[in-house]
Amino acid sequence: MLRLVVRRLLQLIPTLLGLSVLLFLWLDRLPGGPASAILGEKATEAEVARINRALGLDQPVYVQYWRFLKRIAELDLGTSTQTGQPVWDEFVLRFPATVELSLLAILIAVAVGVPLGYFAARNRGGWLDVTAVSGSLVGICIPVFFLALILKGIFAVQLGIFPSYGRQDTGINATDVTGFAVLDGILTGEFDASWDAIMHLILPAVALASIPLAVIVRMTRASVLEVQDEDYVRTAEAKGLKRSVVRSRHVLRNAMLPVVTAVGLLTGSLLSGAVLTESVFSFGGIGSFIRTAIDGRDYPVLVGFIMFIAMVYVLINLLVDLAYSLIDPRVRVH
Amino acid sequence: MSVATKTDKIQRLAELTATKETSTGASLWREAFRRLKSSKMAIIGAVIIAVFVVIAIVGPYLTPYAPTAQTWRGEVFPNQGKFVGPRGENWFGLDHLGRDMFSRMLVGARQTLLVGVVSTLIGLVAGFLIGGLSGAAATLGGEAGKRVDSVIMRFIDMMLALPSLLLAVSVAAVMGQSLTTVMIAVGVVQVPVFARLLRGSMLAQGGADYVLAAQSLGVRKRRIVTSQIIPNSLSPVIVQATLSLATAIIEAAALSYLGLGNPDPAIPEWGVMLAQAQRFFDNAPMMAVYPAVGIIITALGFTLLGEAMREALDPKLRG
Amino acid sequence: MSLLTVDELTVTFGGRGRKASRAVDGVSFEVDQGQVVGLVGESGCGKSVTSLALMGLLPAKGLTIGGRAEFDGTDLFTMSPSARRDLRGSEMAMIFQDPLSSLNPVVPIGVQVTEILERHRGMKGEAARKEAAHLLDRVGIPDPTRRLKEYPHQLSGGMRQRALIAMAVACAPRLLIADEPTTALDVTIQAQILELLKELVDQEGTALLMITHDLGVVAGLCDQVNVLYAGKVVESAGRRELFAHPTHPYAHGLLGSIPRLDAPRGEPLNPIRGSINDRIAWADGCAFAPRCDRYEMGCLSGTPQLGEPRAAGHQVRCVNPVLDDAKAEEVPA
Amino acid sequence: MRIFKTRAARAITAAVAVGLIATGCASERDSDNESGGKKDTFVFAGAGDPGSLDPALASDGETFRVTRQAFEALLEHESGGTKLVGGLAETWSSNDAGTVWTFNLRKGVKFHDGEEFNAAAVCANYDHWFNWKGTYQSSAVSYYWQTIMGGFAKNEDPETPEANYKSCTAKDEHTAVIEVKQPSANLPGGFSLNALAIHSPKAIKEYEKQEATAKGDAITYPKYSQEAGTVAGTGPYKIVKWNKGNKEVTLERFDDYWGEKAKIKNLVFRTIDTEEGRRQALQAGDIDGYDLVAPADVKTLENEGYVVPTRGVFNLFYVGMSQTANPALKKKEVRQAIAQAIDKENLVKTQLPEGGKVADQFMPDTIQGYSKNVTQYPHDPAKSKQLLKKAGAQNLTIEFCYPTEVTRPYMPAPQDLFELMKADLEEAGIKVKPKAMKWAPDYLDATEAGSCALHMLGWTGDFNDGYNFIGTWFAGFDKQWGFKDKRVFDAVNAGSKMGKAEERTAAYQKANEVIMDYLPGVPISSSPPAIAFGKNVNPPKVSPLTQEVFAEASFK
Repeated sequence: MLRLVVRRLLQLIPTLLGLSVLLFLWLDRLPGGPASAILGEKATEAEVARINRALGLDQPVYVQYWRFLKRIAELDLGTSTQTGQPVWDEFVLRFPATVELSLLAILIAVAVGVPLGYFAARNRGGWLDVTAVSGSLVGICIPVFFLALILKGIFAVQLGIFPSYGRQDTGINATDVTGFAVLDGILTGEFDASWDAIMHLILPAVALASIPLAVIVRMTRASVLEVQDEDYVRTAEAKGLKRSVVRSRHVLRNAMLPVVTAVGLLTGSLLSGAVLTESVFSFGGIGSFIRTAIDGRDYPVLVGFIMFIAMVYVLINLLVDLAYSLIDPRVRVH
Repeated sequence: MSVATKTDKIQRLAELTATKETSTGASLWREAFRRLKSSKMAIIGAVIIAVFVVIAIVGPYLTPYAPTAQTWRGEVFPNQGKFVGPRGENWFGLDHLGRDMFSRMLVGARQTLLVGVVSTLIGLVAGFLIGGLSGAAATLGGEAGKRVDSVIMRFIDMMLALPSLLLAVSVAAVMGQSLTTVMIAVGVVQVPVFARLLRGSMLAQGGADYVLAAQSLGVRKRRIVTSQIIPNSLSPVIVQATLSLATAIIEAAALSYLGLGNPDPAIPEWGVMLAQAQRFFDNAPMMAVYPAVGIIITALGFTLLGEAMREALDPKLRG
Repeated sequence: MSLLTVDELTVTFGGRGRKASRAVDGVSFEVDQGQVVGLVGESGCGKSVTSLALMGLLPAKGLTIGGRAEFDGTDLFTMSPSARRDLRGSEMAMIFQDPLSSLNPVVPIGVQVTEILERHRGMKGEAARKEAAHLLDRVGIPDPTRRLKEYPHQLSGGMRQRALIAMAVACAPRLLIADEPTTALDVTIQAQILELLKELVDQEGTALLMITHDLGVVAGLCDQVNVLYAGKVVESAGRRELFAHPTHPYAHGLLGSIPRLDAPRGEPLNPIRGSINDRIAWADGCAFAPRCDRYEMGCLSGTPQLGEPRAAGHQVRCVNPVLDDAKAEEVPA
Repeated sequence: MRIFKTRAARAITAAVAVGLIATGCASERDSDNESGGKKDTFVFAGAGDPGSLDPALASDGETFRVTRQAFEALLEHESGGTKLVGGLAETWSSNDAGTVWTFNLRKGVKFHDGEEFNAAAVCANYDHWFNWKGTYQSSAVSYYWQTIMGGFAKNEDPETPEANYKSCTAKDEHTAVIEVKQPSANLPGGFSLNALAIHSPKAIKEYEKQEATAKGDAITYPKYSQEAGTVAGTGPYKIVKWNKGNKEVTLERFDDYWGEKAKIKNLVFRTIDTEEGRRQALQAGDIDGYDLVAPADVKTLENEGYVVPTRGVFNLFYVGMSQTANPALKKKEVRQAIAQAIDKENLVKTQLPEGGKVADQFMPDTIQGYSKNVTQYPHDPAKSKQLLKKAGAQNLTIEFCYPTEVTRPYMPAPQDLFELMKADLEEAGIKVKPKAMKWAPDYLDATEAGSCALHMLGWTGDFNDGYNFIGTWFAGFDKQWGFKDKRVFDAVNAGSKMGKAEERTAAYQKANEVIMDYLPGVPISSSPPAIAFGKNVNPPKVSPLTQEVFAEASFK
């Protein structure tokens, strides 16, 4: 177990190194190089030279790269050209929001997707199966931002059930402890705040969940179908076990293995989706921040974010592997 | 016993045995194709795609009006929320600049298909090369090969880690904003998917007996890879390509929404049209609905066919 | 009256789209208390399907079962599903062919044993665990308490089969169905497993229905033997009688095809021609005809009936049975 | 808790249980944002986050919208108008030269941090700015100080303009005298800028302890400007919280305010990036008002019963031409051809908010200095074709830059405007090469650098002085236009050095005629930007300068 963790963490290093090289080259490739990426085209020779000196661009490439690395290692991702604040701080400030959102999205996807896929498989060809499958297919095909807009139009504007934007109502002056709005509410006993935060999360989360949900439904269905006629399920039946036991212990538990891995891989797409959903609901997470960074060509932020995401992604998949090794004993040994 | 009886009893037996069908060993592909034809998903998908492709090809010649001409611009008042819906001369109504929506949809189909196909091709080719390389290295390259393979895979994982949109932005940043950028960006996103897929199935094939056999017979490694492993590893890649067409179209739409799409908004492309129409959703919802539906249905077509193919090729999902 | 009476059992698959195929075609036999009955035949002859049909483990889709199967006087096929569940594992249990795939890879052995105790013997927690350990011990698994915590992939093939047996006998069933229990194991283990089954049967007086293609197993174990071919019983007799006088050309061939130590050197083996695939429909005549050396025109006039050409209680389904043992040896190759 | 309760009531049944708990726990905290059921929090949505809480460091509307509620300058504009009136100074006067400005300060004014407002405080501020060092001298940080007062005590960058500010002296407790070296058209108007609003001297001392740093890539604003607490002005509201994560700044009524107290207790500014997002938030009742309303939505909202006042016209939208980017533009015929190819009427009719006007010079008609007799260039494609022929530029291909992902008060939906003009130009036989760019920094940089042959930009006046318009473009050589024409430059600068407003007005009129005769670019339109409020809101007087004072707002 521990060895696994260590091994994966070690694997993280080459990945990030490679990434850093790419990013370094990319920054270098930017039209006119970093200097004008910072100053814009109006930069005079003098200014460019000054910036170049400031950035140490007059030194040999490997020196530059080394500095670049050192900075990243010190979590110094530079300063946002838009907010004028250190990129790292900006992330730390906004990350909780996105985490909450993504978690809820995955939660929805799993909580709805697994049972749906399961029952679809059980009465294969039945109406539930057909609806679930075709539903999930359509789900993949709707552009996330469009879905988000539709949801918002209906549930926020027309019906007014959910708030149409943001993370918290202004009425709520919730105390900020961890930055996780829902959690804070619980910690401070301001349950109305938690509740309010949840209400704000639901629509974006649903929109964000659409694709993972679709994937999970189909995965679960497929793997349940596969597991159903495994010998050990027959054995369980032969023991005359109650249906519930057969399903939960013998079918589902095995069927979940591939799904767990899928969840890990979905996180990447989830963060992409967050950029769209968050900006539709102007939800104060990393996603909408990146959107503005994209609009404003805020390169330090973009570069920092890419490194950041890479880390998060690898870590999440590490967690998934651990989870996997918990539910599948075969992995544990070798 | 007499010869006569002997012969005719063999005769009799022959015809009796003949009556029962003998199991023919149809090739994976013929099998798959047979199953495809019988799958509703596949048929619906294929039909949708066919229609879409036809529109994309002949559409531009059927447009009743020039898609970029602001023929009726005097009749649309975005600043007062006054738009023109479907009517005799304009079946889908007018867009916010007084252009014929129907014509734009027709021409848009081609643009959309173009983006989808080209970007998928980019992803496919690049992914194929990378995946093929590391797959070959891993299966037949011995220790060194394995090392090469693992390096390449680290790189691929890394690419997987990046949200597609950011890749797009990065590309756009370096290359400037253009349709090509969109295609490349969307294509790049597909690369790791294809690479992993091909490598995966190549590894699977690499272990297969016939490869070992070929090796033991001393067939040259390159030949084994090119003439045996790759051909046999193709099917999942082809499936993925079909599915990717769908994602590519959707991704392109997303890029347009983020304003990274085709810089010349006059040229109709469903993603751009949808992104533009958002603003008028209250006053003229149809302006957004047409391209949205177009995108969704097309993507659905490719997804259906792709999934059907996958099921046809993967016995596990069948039954 | 006997514990299990199978009467004209037919099992037909297919239906939707595909043309129906009849896997079991009017099989009848009986199993008495404490008796060991063998179902013998090549793979594809319908023996496994028969056993699964009796256990009610065949996939419901496109399945039609005909005939009757009375367990202790009650018809299994008309019984309510829940009643059947109660029966399964407690009254009648089954042992499967491939121990690895038949055990749930992600659930510890212990749980897989205790769950049946909880279900049928209402045992809980510690008690159940104790009993489970006892069972494992009984089927000869060393250090059972440790094994309880282990997972299938950590056990050897023999161990796994023993574990499966332990689960089967957990509730002292009155009928035990063993479907090729030894085929997946290597010879030394096979012997041990058979030994184990034997002593279980002797001690508990459990009836055992032995499904196998291995005549050695039959010889070692069974009291009564039914030879199946293409879904029908072609010969049924006591063990000694069958081995002494195989009367149906098929059974005869089977026995003839076993290498014999006592046979003179250099004498060729005489295997049965072709495979179970080249056969004709029972309706047209004897399904074995195409492979049969003794086949003649008469074989093709409708389904041959079971008769007792040689001795009472020795049933044979053949128009031209092997009656003189001398001939058995010199079948033209 | 209002919003919460109503929602809980409507929310899906499954949620209700939790809802009840929530309301239970909410009750004791209800008091602080609701009094007897009457709303006391006003939520207003802007399009972007403010950059800093210190207006002196800012130059963008989103920031000023917030700081204007908390900080006051010596002079102000009359509410809803463009006329200068007393702010923190009750009256003011200058010598004839316009170099010595004397302000008689208001008495009994308190800063949010309890400090007394007086002449010393005023000078503390001006000297603080004048003595800025390091990064504070970057034009990105001190844009407005540099436009109004020039450079600093010690300029560190040769690019920084010469300081025009001389001194500030506290003649007595309530009289401050500010001296400048040269008379300037930016005075007295400049004194009204929120960027030059007066901060508490105590706060200023705090500010001075902190350094703005530029780490090569970007400017890091000093900490005090990024969180509530230190900054303190005299305005009717005081800033109490900036929740960046939630994109909201919270202000609270300042009870010791010298003037009429704010009607609503809490004022919250939130950011909703997209037009439709803001509109939907208003329709959903999540906010009480928002700015930068899409023209298309004005009618819709009005029909739905929302209050959508339009501001007075005080901006200008133009198509700029860079003669460096495309030499063909050096020929007047070509410039004129372009001018006459564009169908301004159509743009105004279909794209700009109602009340928009076609512009015929680089100044809206609401500004002193607007001239009635400038050369007109009516829409006439045929004429354009001739002109092009005459210039020998029949098959002219020209690059046209336009910004994406942005709307400006003078320029709603830039992309649509671009597409329409593109069609116009092509009708006149001019091939257009479109170039889309992100508004900031790409587009702004490109246009300022003059690398876009054609581009669209505009300007909203800071105060009512013609120079604030034409001066920003044509005071001298500017890369954006890339032309040198002494006649134009002289005409424009003529007014700027005159002390007396009416003299200037005449000079500006002349200047406008000269400019339009030379035709450096095409003024397109002036449009009244709309601002939307909830159905139950009595909105503040809307200001042509987009300087609304939310203290005036109240709920019906």
